[in-house]
Amino acid sequence: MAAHDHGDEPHQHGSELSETQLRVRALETVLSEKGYIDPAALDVIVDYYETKVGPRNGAKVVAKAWRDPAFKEALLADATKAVGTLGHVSRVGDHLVAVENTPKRHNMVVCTLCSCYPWEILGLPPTWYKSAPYRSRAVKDPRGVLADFGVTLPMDTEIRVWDSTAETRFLVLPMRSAGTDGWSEEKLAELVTRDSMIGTGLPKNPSEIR
Amino acid sequence: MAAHDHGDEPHQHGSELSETQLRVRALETVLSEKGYIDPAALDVIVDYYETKVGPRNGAKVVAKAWRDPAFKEALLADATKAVGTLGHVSRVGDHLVAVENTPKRHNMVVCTLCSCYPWEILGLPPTWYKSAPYRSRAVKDPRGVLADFGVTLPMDTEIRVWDSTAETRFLVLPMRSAGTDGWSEEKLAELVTRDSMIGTGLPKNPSEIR
Amino acid sequence: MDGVHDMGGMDGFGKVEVEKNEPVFHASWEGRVLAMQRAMAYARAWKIDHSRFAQEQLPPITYLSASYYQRWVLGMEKNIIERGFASAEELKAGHATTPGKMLRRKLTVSVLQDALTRPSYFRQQQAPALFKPGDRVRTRNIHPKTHTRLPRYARGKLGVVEQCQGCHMYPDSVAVDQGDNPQWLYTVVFTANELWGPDADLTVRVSIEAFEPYLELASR
Amino acid sequence: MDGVHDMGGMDGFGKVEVEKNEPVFHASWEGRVLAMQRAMAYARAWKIDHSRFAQEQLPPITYLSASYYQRWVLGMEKNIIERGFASAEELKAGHATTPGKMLRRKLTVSVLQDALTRPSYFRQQQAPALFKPGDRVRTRNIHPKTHTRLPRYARGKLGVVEQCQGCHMYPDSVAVDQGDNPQWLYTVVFTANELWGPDADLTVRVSIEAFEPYLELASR
Repeated sequence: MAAHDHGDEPHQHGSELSETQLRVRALETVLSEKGYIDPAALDVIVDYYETKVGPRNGAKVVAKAWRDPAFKEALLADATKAVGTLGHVSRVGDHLVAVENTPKRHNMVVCTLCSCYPWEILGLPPTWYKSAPYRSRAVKDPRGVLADFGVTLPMDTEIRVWDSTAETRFLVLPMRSAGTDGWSEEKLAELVTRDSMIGTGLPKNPSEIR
Repeated sequence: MAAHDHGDEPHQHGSELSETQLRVRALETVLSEKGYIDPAALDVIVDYYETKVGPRNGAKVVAKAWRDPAFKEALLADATKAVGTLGHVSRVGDHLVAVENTPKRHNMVVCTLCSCYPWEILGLPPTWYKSAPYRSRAVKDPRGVLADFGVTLPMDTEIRVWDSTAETRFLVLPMRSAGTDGWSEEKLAELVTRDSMIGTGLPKNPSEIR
Repeated sequence: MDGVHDMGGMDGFGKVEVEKNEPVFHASWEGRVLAMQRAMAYARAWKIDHSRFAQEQLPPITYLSASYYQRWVLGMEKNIIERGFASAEELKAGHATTPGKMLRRKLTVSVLQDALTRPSYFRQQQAPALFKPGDRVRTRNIHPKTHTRLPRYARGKLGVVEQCQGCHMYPDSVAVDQGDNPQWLYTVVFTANELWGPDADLTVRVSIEAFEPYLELASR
Repeated sequence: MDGVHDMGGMDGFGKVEVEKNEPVFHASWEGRVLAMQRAMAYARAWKIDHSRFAQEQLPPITYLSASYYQRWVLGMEKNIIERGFASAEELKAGHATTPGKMLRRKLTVSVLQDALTRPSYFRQQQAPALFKPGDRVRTRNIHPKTHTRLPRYARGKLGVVEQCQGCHMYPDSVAVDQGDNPQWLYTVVFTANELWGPDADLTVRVSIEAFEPYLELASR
């Protein structure tokens, strides 16, 4: 886990984790015995996040926006409503906002205060998104952060960082990869990486998926 | 050590300290072998800080200022120079500044960025002075810090906090305790606590030393 | 509170390290913690800003050393104990010794679809919005001892309202049990110069989502 | 740099804990570290702001977890290695494998009285002082990636010059080996309201020691 990776403290992963495991087991037992939670429902929730929701949901939305100008317009106007029209993607709650990358402007999303992230459309956030290096640097040195991801943007591209300090959640609509004229939504979706929808990456090129 | 006392991490004092001991021994050996340092001189320095310099030096200065209006005036005008006239106290370098407590104003000294402290006049700082709780709170909640020391000041007393962000060093000149008319410097000095010269305490009352 | 959680702009944490082929959970307990949190939120045991505030109050070394889900565990324990859902002794022993409190609802398999959709944070407006897109605003220099969502790096700074995001429940009130206290929410944009000074990257702009009480109309 | 060392105003560190009858040193190695630091400073191996900057660059968890003298050890090792006084391998092995560099002077018993007096940080002025007591100034909103002595809590804030403390070596330059670059130093006073907002204690004022480049004349 990234928070442990600074390497400056003598953490003992083994014993710490098993202590945490025991605490979590105790929590679940007590909350169940109190009647607050249903372990069977927990199983389904875990399965949902492990297998049902993830960046593929967002990729489908992006691919559709790339092919369908009316959908793209609707998405940028009200992402919650637009995504709600796609039955095959999950229903999303209010406050989803899609922000469009253009040749002039690149968007990047962070949550400096905790780790807010558009779970419903991208699944659970990766560890780096929740880490102190990302949370601290994204708002101050976004080009440096992009360099950590191997991404270099033109020096005159405006970079817009969105700090998710409230319940609004941001989905970056990356620029469509070149050389994809006529591609199907399914094929386009394969180009759309998770990081490209956070703004720390770019979509793949056609050559990268062949 | 205070930095360890937050109690939230499984520090193993024993092994950590011995690791540090080994590192320090290695440092001293290497620096000696390189010819940079003289271990005999180190012995004297350690002895100096352990036995020769300490709050007693400052207490003598304060006691003299309490009895001698001309010295007090000189001290507040240029503390380095004034202290330099006292042969029995150590010579002090430039940049010592004395600040006077009055019924209207109480002074408190901190160094938020590291732990700057008037070594030459008060000796080495106590652990609490170097701790995160003191460094973080003194500039924001000085009355709360004073409460931690059991000190309550009138609500209309102005509190002036001096953040030692450069090489100026501050000595608080506390208010003379009541009931000490005619006392000798030696006896007055017994009333002057270290904390009263930092501003986190008040001098003792005569009853406290009898 | 001005805690170490408020780390936007802090230096010294090093490079962003990306884990290749990262699993959704690194240990099964992480999934259980997340699911319990969802279940307790559904049961309205506490709100999202109570969870955040509980984590913000962890000792700074703990906050920085713990993993994301370890912080969740510690925050959840705090809310469970402080809100009377179980005692510290029960959590320590790993068994309930008294019956649970009544909750308004319970997350069961049959209501899952509903429960997994994120709730809305829109609330009925109490007054018209004070600001409109294009307004120049200054964020207030506030330092509440309790939960706030105005980060330190963006306090006392001049920005421009880009968009109104509707009227939302107000985290600063919710976290201290003073109700939803609905407030207008705005996207406010700052230049990097305004935030980080003259040496900042001129091509960078940063926005925060700012509740109306965080803002005042700028004089110039 | 905006590191965790810059902790003025941070919440969450708890109460100030006072150790009764605290010894000068808690272990003999602490005294040795302090004495070595004095000796290396006397030898002009590095300056005080190099020591500070080295500690500021420790990983935040280390900075917060280590004791005061543990930080000194780590900072000293860093300066010794980076300035070529010994190699990491030598420090690890605990023995020198190559001769030392020439130093301008060496702290021996015979020069101790002189060495124990604190050196002066006054430097020859390069220009007249820009500000005088009573001037209203605003601290600049600077965020250098390197060492600075302008704390975050006092940036972009309106204060009053109380006193000029003379012309001093400038830590921001010294720490990055750009020479003493002498600058005027002022005691600048702020109200607690200016620093901490409308709810602050009206009876509190805070001063910092501010070098001239940290300040600009306030417009009002």
